[in-house]
Amino acid sequence: MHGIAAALAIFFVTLIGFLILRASERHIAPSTSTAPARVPFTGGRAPDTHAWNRYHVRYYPMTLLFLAFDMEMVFMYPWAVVFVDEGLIALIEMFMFIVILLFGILYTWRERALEWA
Amino acid sequence: MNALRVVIAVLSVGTVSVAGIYLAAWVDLLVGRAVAGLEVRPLDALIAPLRWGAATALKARTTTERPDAETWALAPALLAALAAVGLAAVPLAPGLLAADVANGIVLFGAAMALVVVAVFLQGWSPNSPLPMIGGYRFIAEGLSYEIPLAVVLIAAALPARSLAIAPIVTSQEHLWNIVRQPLGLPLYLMAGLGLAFWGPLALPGGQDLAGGSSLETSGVSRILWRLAQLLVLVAVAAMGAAVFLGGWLGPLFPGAAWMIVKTVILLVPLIATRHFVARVPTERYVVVSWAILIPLSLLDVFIAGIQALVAAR
Amino acid sequence: MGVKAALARLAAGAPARCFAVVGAEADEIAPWLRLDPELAIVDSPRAADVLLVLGRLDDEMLRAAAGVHDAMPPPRGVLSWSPRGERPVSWPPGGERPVSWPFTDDVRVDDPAQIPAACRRLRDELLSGRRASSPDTLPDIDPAPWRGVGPFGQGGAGMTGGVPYGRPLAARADDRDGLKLDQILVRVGPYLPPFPSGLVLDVKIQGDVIQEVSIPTPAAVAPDLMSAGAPSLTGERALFNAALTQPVPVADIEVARARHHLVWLAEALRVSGLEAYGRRVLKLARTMRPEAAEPVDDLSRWLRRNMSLRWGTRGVGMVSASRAAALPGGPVARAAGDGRDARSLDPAYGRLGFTPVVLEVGDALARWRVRIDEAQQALALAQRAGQSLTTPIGLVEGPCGPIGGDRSTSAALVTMLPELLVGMEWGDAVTTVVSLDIDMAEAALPHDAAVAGRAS
Amino acid sequence: MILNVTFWAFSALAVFSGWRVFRADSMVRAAYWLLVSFAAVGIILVLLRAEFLGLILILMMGGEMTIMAVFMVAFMMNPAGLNPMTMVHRNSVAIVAGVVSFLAVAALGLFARFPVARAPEGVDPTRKLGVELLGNSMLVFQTAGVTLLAAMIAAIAISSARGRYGDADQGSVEPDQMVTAPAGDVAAAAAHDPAPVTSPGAHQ
Repeated sequence: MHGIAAALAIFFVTLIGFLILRASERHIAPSTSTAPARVPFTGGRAPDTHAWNRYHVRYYPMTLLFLAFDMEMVFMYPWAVVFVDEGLIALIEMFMFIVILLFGILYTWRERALEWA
Repeated sequence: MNALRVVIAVLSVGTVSVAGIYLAAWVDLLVGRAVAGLEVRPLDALIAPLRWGAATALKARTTTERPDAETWALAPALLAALAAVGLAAVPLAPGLLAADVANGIVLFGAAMALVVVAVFLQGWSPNSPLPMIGGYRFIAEGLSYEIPLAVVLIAAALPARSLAIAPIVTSQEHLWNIVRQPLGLPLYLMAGLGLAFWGPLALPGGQDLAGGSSLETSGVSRILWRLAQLLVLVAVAAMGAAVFLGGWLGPLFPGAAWMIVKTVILLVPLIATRHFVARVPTERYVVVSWAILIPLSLLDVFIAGIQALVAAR
Repeated sequence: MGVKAALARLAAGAPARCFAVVGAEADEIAPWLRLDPELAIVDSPRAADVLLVLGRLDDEMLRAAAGVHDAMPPPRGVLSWSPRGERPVSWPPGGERPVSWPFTDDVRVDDPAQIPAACRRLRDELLSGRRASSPDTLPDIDPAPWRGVGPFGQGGAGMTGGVPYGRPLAARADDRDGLKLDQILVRVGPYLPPFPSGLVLDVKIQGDVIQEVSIPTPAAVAPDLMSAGAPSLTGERALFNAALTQPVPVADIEVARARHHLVWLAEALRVSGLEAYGRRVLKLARTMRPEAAEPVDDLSRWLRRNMSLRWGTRGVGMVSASRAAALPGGPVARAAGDGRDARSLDPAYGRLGFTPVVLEVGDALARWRVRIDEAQQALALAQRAGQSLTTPIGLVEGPCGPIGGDRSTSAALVTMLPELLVGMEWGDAVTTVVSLDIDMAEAALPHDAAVAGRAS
Repeated sequence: MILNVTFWAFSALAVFSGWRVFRADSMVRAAYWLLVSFAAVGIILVLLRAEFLGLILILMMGGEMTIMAVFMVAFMMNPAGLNPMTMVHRNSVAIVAGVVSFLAVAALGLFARFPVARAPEGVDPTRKLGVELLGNSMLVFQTAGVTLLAAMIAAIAISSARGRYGDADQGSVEPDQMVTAPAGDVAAAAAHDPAPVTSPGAHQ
């Protein structure tokens, strides 16, 4: 349990340490904010609209593929632990599982759904 | 007693992080100067990162018209914190492990999966078009490298029969994973470059976006972002040294010395890629990652599996 | 205070970070700034200490430069250099503020060789607080009134209406994959680093794919520069233009061509992420001699072997044969199988056994290859040429295309951009624009100006 | 003691961030508040000695919530809440449903008799999970593979705008079928280029 406690402590100490460092800058260089200084930079001219709009995620088929593969990874972790003990059956079983999923990639690739431009 | 261990863990990871970041910045300067045909001055390069930091710290923080100020502030801190957790999962020597968990590669994987969140927030928060494109690019990149990264680490766990890092290191006593799983390290380093959005995989912050995700960032935040990025690189190199290069194993010298040497051996080429390999196009990287790298990483698992079964007989 | 002073002392050893705004008549200086170890030319004004204003700018460009300046975080400063020590003309009547020169406390440099040192000095003064940060040049007014407007005082009403925080939200537009999502207008330039300085594009994107490109003010530089007198032709431009009317040593012309291509290569490498190697190439461009062409041959070999560069440029930005035929000529057309080269018409080149470098493919990779091969060929020609002179035939093959024809290649390339870039991912679009090597000064220069330059 | 404090702290964080999901104007914030909630639950799982489950929850949700964020930004008007908006609709129904389900879950928590089964020391839950997957649950495991494949193919078939014989909006018709199709369809199919197009930059 102390392992996870250490991981949490390291996470929060680094997080808070960085936030404090960032807050410290007001003592070195106070930030100023005027209207022309706030204009987002694209080469010197002011933008037309906000950038935050309905952003067209062109790679959405790939994200769906990822969701399936993320699940696959979850199964692989416990499988890896018992692999050597279980022997050949574990190898065959995971081989089947992965080959089934590889068909998914093959199909996606053939449908050219990984490209977007 | 436990509290003391936690404090020691925090302090040691902090020390290693600072040293690693400094080393990474130094190596980057040296390689860059050598490639540029400038005189390599190692001592000047030692102080140059500090000079850059001082000059940057003296600049005010700029903001944009309607940024998400909180997530903008959070992004570098989150990236650094995740990288530190990733580094904490790596044992320096037998028993010398900050975050000693039974599922070490899952902890590392979880920390590294959240890196996507930090980089996306850095690009999204300023409400500015070019950083936003950079942030979205990193999601495409992140979803593509995440699976090979996890799968090659799983392959390394097979002969160790454990998801903890220390058994993975000791399982390499007779043969390092770099030899018995030859696909593992190259795939891991490619994924690691993506994780650190460095060099050829510096897609969110590429020059084609004029700096991309950190284009609008100035002052101390800019330094923090750079530090966090270098820390990710250090964590990647350290984990690679433990999992593929036999970690602390080695003759004569103490384990920690071997671990440091091996980490540096991986860190230097990782950093040098920035000066030798051009940035790859996002879309083609995604296609190659899914159509080639992921199948290769699954092949790596089978090679590792067969090898582990043969060795167990 | 002590911390600030200590930081300033430490920072004094760092290179001065500059954002460069390059106008007309600065092409002798601007490319070489990256070679100076005292300077670091940065991509974003948010990372810059000093705004470098080089050459002559017209009203539109000056207004954009003011926008870039205001985006820089304080402490910031301006360093300006202009040929003949003059300053650009006034704001147009529609401008926000009628000032002739927006930078009230800039440091002016007359000798371009002094720029790096002056930059460092300015930066040190700024960071140590000995010099006040340069004030905003544009008025502190929201882009549109929004405070207190709308039911929640955010400037908006409904889900997408109004101008929340001063700007509207984007509108939807059709897309080729049937998803009708928002189309964002990105106003590229004139000073967005990967693009040539002065190139102004209105790019409409959905996601990272470009849907529409338009050029808001074609040849924005020309009118005011013309009113202030025709720009003089400096450096290589003067040399190539001189060859229109008088014999010029072939060796000089060819070395200038090789140098131009290597300078372009340095920038293209930088945009590809290989900044350090780009600097090496830039140094080579400055120091190369026709008698010692081995470094250029080594470079060519290294480039051919670099798979990552090939991967990023192959199949990107295809210029079809018909499009190439519509161009006046130049390396872009030759990379697409169009063999026109003004040098083929010159008997002096005929005697040297000149044949143009032509590739059939037409993608960015072919353009890279044509330029590198031409640089090698130019050095070989320069070595063989000895004292031989060009024949003035009224048409000179400049590094970007023929000079002295009806219109410049760069202008033709700019007008080609809107069709060429549509449908590309952002990174590929940038690769394409870089690979075209558009010389905005040449594009903005009306053909008459080239003639005027010839006459002077 | 510290264990208890940590447990309650992360429980509170999980509830608080769950509440923030519905108070956030920005879709990105809403998605990542949900991620914080999941991460807090993951830590609680780890505290309950389900280390693998807890960590894997965080690992998966990092990617998944990001995907959710980008889809929400893509499809919601005003995705960053620049104009004020609310994630809550039909308040009265929502309040009733919320109160009822809270009471139900609270009652379950208070009155159900939970089995007392302390995890025995020295047992690695990850290993047990692996044995289970390769033993009794093998069929479930393999069925999951087939289900995932079906999900992948269905997702791509429904969502992708491209096909192997050209773009979907142009029919993506297989060349063989174009020949054997009825006369009317042949004319329609012949109107577009059946050859696969590598990139739109190549349509000149």
